[in-house]
Amino acid sequence: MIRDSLILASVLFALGLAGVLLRRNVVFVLMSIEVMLNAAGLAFIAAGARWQQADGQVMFIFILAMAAAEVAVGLALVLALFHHYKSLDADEASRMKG
Amino acid sequence: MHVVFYISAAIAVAATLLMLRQLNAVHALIYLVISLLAVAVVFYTLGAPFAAALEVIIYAGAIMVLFVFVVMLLNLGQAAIRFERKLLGKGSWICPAVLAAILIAELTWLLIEGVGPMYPPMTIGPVEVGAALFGPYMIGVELASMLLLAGLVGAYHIGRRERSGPEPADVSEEAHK
Amino acid sequence: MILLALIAVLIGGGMVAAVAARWSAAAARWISLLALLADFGLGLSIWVRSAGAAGPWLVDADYAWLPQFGIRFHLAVDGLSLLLLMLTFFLGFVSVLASWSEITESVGFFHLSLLATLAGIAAVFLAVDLFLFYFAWELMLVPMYFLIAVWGHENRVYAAIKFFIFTQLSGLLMLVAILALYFFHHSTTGVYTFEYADLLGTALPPGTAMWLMAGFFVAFAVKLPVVPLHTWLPDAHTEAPTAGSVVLAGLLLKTGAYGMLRFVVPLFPDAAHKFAPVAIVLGVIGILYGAILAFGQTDLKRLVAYTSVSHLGFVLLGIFVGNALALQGALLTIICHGISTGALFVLVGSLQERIHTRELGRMGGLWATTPRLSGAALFFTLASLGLPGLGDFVGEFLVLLGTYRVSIPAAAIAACGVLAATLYGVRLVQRAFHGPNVHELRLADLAPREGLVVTLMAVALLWLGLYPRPVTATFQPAMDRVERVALK
Amino acid sequence: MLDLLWLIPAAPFASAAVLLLVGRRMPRKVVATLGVVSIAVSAIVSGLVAIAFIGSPPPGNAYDQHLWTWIAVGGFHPGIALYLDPLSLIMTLVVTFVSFLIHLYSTEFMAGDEGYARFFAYMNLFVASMVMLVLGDNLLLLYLGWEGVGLCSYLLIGFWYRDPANGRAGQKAFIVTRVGDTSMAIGLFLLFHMLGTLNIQELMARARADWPVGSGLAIAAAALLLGGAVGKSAQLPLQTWLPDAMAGPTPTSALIHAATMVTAGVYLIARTHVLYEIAPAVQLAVAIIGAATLLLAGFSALVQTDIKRVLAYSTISQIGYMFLALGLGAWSAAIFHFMTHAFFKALLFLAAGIVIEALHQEHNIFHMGGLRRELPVAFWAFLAGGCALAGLPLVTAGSYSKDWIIASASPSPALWAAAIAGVLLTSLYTFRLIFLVFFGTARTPVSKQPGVAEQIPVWVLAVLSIVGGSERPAYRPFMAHLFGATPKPPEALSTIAAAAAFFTGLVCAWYFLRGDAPATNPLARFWYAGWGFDWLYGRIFVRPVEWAARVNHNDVIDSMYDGLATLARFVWRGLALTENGKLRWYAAAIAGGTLIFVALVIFL
Repeated sequence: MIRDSLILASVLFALGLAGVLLRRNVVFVLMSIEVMLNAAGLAFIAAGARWQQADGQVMFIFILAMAAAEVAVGLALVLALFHHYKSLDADEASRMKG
Repeated sequence: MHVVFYISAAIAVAATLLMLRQLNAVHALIYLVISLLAVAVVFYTLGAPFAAALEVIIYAGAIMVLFVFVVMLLNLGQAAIRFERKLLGKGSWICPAVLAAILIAELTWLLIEGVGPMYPPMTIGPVEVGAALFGPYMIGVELASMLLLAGLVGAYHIGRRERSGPEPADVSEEAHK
Repeated sequence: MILLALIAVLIGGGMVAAVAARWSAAAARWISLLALLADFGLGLSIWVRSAGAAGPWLVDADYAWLPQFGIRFHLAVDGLSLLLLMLTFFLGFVSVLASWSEITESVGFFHLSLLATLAGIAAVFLAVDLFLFYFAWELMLVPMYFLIAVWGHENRVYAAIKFFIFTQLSGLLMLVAILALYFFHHSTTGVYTFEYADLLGTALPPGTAMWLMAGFFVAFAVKLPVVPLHTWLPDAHTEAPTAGSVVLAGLLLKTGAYGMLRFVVPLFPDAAHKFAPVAIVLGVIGILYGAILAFGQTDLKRLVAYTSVSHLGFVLLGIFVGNALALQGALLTIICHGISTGALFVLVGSLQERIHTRELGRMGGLWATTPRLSGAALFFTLASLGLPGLGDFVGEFLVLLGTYRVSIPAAAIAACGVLAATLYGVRLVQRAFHGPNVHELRLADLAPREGLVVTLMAVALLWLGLYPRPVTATFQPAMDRVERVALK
Repeated sequence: MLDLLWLIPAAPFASAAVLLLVGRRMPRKVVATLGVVSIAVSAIVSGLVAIAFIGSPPPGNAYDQHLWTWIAVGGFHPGIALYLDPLSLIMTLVVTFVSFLIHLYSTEFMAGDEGYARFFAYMNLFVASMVMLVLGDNLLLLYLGWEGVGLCSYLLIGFWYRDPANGRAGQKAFIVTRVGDTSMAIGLFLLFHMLGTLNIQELMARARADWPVGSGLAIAAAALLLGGAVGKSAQLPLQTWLPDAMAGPTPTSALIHAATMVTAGVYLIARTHVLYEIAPAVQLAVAIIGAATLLLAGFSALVQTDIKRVLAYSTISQIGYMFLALGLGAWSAAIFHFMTHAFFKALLFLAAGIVIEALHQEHNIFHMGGLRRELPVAFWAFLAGGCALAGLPLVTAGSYSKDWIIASASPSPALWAAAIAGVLLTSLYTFRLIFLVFFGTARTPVSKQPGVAEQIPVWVLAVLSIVGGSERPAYRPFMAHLFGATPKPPEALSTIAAAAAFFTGLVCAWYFLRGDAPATNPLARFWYAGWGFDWLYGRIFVRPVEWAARVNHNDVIDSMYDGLATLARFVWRGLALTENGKLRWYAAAIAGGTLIFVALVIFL
C-alpha cells in the first residue's frame, strides 16, 4: 500500500507537471503546481508511514507552509500580470525577458 | 482500509485529469478540491490523520479559497473560456503527455525495483507530530514562519505596486475628497 | 621584517597617495615617488649588506598564515629575486615620473593601482610559499587590469579583458598544478605544505611531473610570453598608459621568466630537461616571429611590444638551455630588456602626449624638432637591437654562447634574430625620427623630468653593458643552484 | 709611455659623449676644437706609444693593458683589455693619424651644417670604435668596436637625414654589414665553445695546438669569421652597401674608406691569420674572393658617373687586393697596402670633397671638366692620389704595396693575371676620372676655393701617398716582420708587368675614355648597376621579408584566438535562443533534464 501510495504520488506529480506544460493560463499553471506540491507531500507522508516516524508529516507541514506562501505570491503575480498585460497567457509575459 | 485507499487514489487521479482539461477556472478549481480531498483520505489510510486534517483545512479550505477569490477578482466570463479554448491548441497536449508518461514510467520502475520490505501503516497522531515539529525541527518552524512572512510582504508589495499606478491614484485622491 | 616592509611601503604609499589626491594631485605623485624611492633604498641596503652571505636566502621572513593547510606567509630573497625587486622599484619610479603629466584623471586611484600592481609583483618575487605565490600572482592582475581599462587608449577595454582572460586562465592551470603538487607531496610524506623548499624534492612519477610542469609552464609562458600564447601582449602594451606599458614590459613579463627559473626548472628538473628541446624551439620561433611582426607594424607602441616578444624568446632560450652562460644571459636580458624597452615606452608615451598619435605614418623627421627625444630613442633602439656596450648585448650574447653548447642550429637561427632586430630598429628610427618632417611638426623637446628618467635608464644600460659583473655576481649563487638542478 | 694606451680610444669616446650630450649648446669653435683635439690626442698618444714600443720593445714584442674584467660568467671572462703588438700599432697609428687629418678637413667642410656637433660626435665615436676594434685583446671587445663602426657608418651615411635616400643608404650599410656580423658572432660561439676563450692570442695558440691543418672546425671557424670580414670590408658577396654609402658627407666617406670600417675585415683576417693557416681551403677562398672582387669592382668603377661612386668601387677593388694578399698568406703585404691605401684614398676623397664643394654639390663627372686650372689644389692632390692608386711605378707608395701583392701572387698564374688585370682596370678608371674632371672644357663654374683647414690635410696626405711606400729602412723591416715571416722580394717580372699595365691604362684612358657622355650599352649598364647584385638581393631577401611582414601584419596567431572568440559567440547565440522568456519552455526544459537524470540513475 505504501508503494502504491508512492506510485500515486508519482502519477499526481506527473499530471501536475503535464498541467504546467500544457496550460498557458497562469491560474491553471498555479493550480498544477499545487498538484505537484501536494504529490510531493504525499510522498513524504508515505515515507513517514514506511518508517513509522513523525518526520514525514512534519515535512508535509513545511510543504504546506511553503505552498501557502507560494500561492500568495503567485496569485499576487497573477493579478499584477493581468493588470499589466490584460491577459493571463503566460507566454505574453515572455516580453519580460532581459 | 485498502479498498478506501484505492478508491480515493482513483478519485484523486481522475479529478486531477479532469481539472487539467477544464476551460472554466472555477470548474477546474472544484476538481482540484476534489483531488485534494481524495488525497486527504489517502493520508488518513496511511495513518496520518493530522496531515489529513491539515490537507482538508488548509489546502482544500484556505488555499483554494484564495484561488476562488482571485478568479472572481479577475472576473472571467465566457470570453475567458473562448480564449482558453484558443490557447489549448489541438496538439498541445502531446508533448506534456509524453513527458508525464515517461516520468510515471521511470518513477514506477524505480519504486517496483528498489523499495525494500514494507511495514504496515501505523497511525501517528498529532502528538508525535507536534513533539517532532517543536523538538528537532524547531529551526524549520522558524524558517517556515519567516517564509510565510516573506510571502505575506511579497504578495502585499506586488499587489500594491500595481494599484499605485496613475489611474488608481486618481481614484484614491477622489475618494479622499 | 624588512621584506614585509617592502610590500607594506608600496601598499601604504598607494593608499596615502589615493587619499592625498583628494587635495592635490601633485602630492599623490610625490608620495608614490617617495614610497618607491624608499623601497629602492631598502633593496639597496639588502644588496649591500648581504654581499657574500651564505645559505640559500639572503633575507628570510616566515610568518604563520593558515597553518592548518600548511600555508605560511613566507617571504625570502636570494640574488635572483633581489635584483628583480630592484628592477621593480626602479621601473616603478620611472613609471610614476613618466605618467606625471599624462595622467590627469583619478590621479589618486591611478597611483593606488600602480603601486598595488608593483606590490603584487614584488610579492611574486618574494614569495617562497606556493600558495602565497599564487595569491600574489593573481593579485597583481587586478590593479593592472584597472591601469589598462581605465587610463588606456582607444581600444582599452578589449585589451584589458584579453589580458585578463589570458593571464587568468593560465593562472588557473598553475593553481591546479600547485594543488596537485601539494597533494602528491602529502601522499608521499604525509605532510601538507606549500613551502617551496619542502616541495623541491617531491618524488613524482615522470608522466605526472610532465603534466604538472606543463601547468606551471603554460602559466609562465603566457606571461613571458612564448609565441603561440603571446597575442594578449601587443594589445595590452599598446592600449595601456605609459606607466602600464612600462610595468607590463619591464616587470610583468619578467614574472614569467622568474617563475620558470624559480619553479618550473627546480621543481620538475627531469620533466623540464625532457621538455627543453621543445622550449628551445619555441624560444627560437619567438625570437624570429616577434622580430618579423615588429618589422611589419605601423603603430609605434605595437612595434615596441612585438620587440618584447622577440627579446623574451632569448630569455626562454636561456632558461631552458640551462648552462651557466645561458642562465646568466637570460637574467641579464631580463634586466636590460626591462630598462631598454621601458625607456622606449616612456619615449613613445611622451611622443604620443605631444602629437596624439602612435602611427609611424604620421611622424617623420622628428629629429629636427626634438633632437633630445630622438637621440634618446635612437639610443634605446640601439640597445634593443643588441649593440655591444649596452646591456642587452651582453645578455643576448651570453644566451647565444650558452645555446651554442647545446644546439648549434638554435644558436645560429637565434643569432639571425639579432639581425632581424636591426631591421625593425632602423625602420623605427627611419620612419619616426629621420626623413623629412612632412607633417611639419613642431614639438617641445624632452622636459627635465623626462630627461632625468631617460638619463637614469641610459646610464643603467651603459653600466650593465660595460660592467655587468656586480649583477652577474649577485645572480651567481641562485643560478648555480638552478644549474645544478638542471644538470642533475 | 705604453700605459697611456687606454687614452687612444678614451679621448675620442669622451669627446663623443660630451658632444652628444651638450654639443648642441656649444659654440661651433668649441665643438670643432673638441672634435679635432680629441683625435689629435689619440694620434699623438699613438705616436708616443709607437716610439716607446719601437724604442724598447716589451717582452714578447707585445703589450697587454688590462683595464677591467668585462664579463665573468662560467668560465667566460673577457676583459676590457688593450693589446698592442706591431700589427695593432701600425693600424692604430694610421687610423688615428689619417682620422685626425680628416677631422681637421671636416672643420671647414662641414662649417655651414646645422648638425655640426652631431657630426663630430659621430666621427669621434667612429674613430674610437675603430681603435677599440684594433686594440681589443679579445674577439668580444673587437666585436664591440666592430659593431660600433657599423653603427657609426649607419649614422654618418644617413647624416643628412631629411633625404630618405640617405637614410636608406645608411640602413643598407648597417643591415648588410650586420649580416656578416651575424656570421662572425656564430664564429665567436664556435671558437669559444671549442677552445674555451676569446682572447685572441690564447685562441691562436690553442688553435694551433689543438687543430690539425685542414680540420673541419678550423675551416668552419675561419669561414664564419670570413663572413664578418666580407661584410665589413665590402667584398663579394656583401659588397653592395659601399657604393650607396656615398650618400654621407664626403669626410665620412673618406673616414669609412681610408681609415676605419672597410679595413676592419682585413685587420680581422690578419689578426686571426693563424686560423687561416690551419684552414688552407678558406685561405684560398679569401684569395679568390679578393681577386673576383677586385675585378668586378674595377669594371663597375669604369662606368660610374658619380665621382664618389668611382672612388667607392675603387675602394672595393683595392680591398680586394688586400684580401688577395691575405689569401696568399702575404699578411704584411696586405697591411702595407692598407697603409698606403689609407693615405691615397683619404687624399682622393678629400680632394673629391673640394671639387664637389666647389661645384655646388655636383657629383656627376660629366658635368665637370677643366678644373685643372680653377682648382689646382684638388688637381695636384688628385694626381698624386690617382697615381698612387693606379700604382705609378717607382714613384708612388701604392705601386710598392701593390707590387708586393702581385709578386706574392706569382705562384698562382690565375690570381697573378687577375692582379695584373686589376692594375690595368685601376689605371683606366683612375685616369678616366682625372681626365674627365680636370681636363677638357669647364662645364660648371667654380664657386669656392678650399681654405687652410682643407688644404693642410690634402698636402700632408699627398706627400704621404708619394713617399709612404719607399724603401725606408726605418719601417720596411718593421712591416715585413709584423707576422714573423720574411716577405717575397718584388720580382722583376711582376714589376714590369704592373708598370706596363699602368701605362697601357693611362694611354687607353686618354684615347678612349674621355667621351662627353656615359656609355649606355647593356654591358655598361650592367656594370653600372654593380653586376645586378642589388636587384638579386632585392628579389631573394628584401621582398620576401617585406612580404612576410606585410602579410602577417595582424598576426595570424591572434586571428586564431579571434576564431576561438567567434566560436564562443556562436555558442552563446545558440544558448541565448533557449532564453526566450517562455515560462512553459523553461518548465519543460527542467522536466526534460530531470527525466534524463532519473533515467541515468535507473540505467547506470
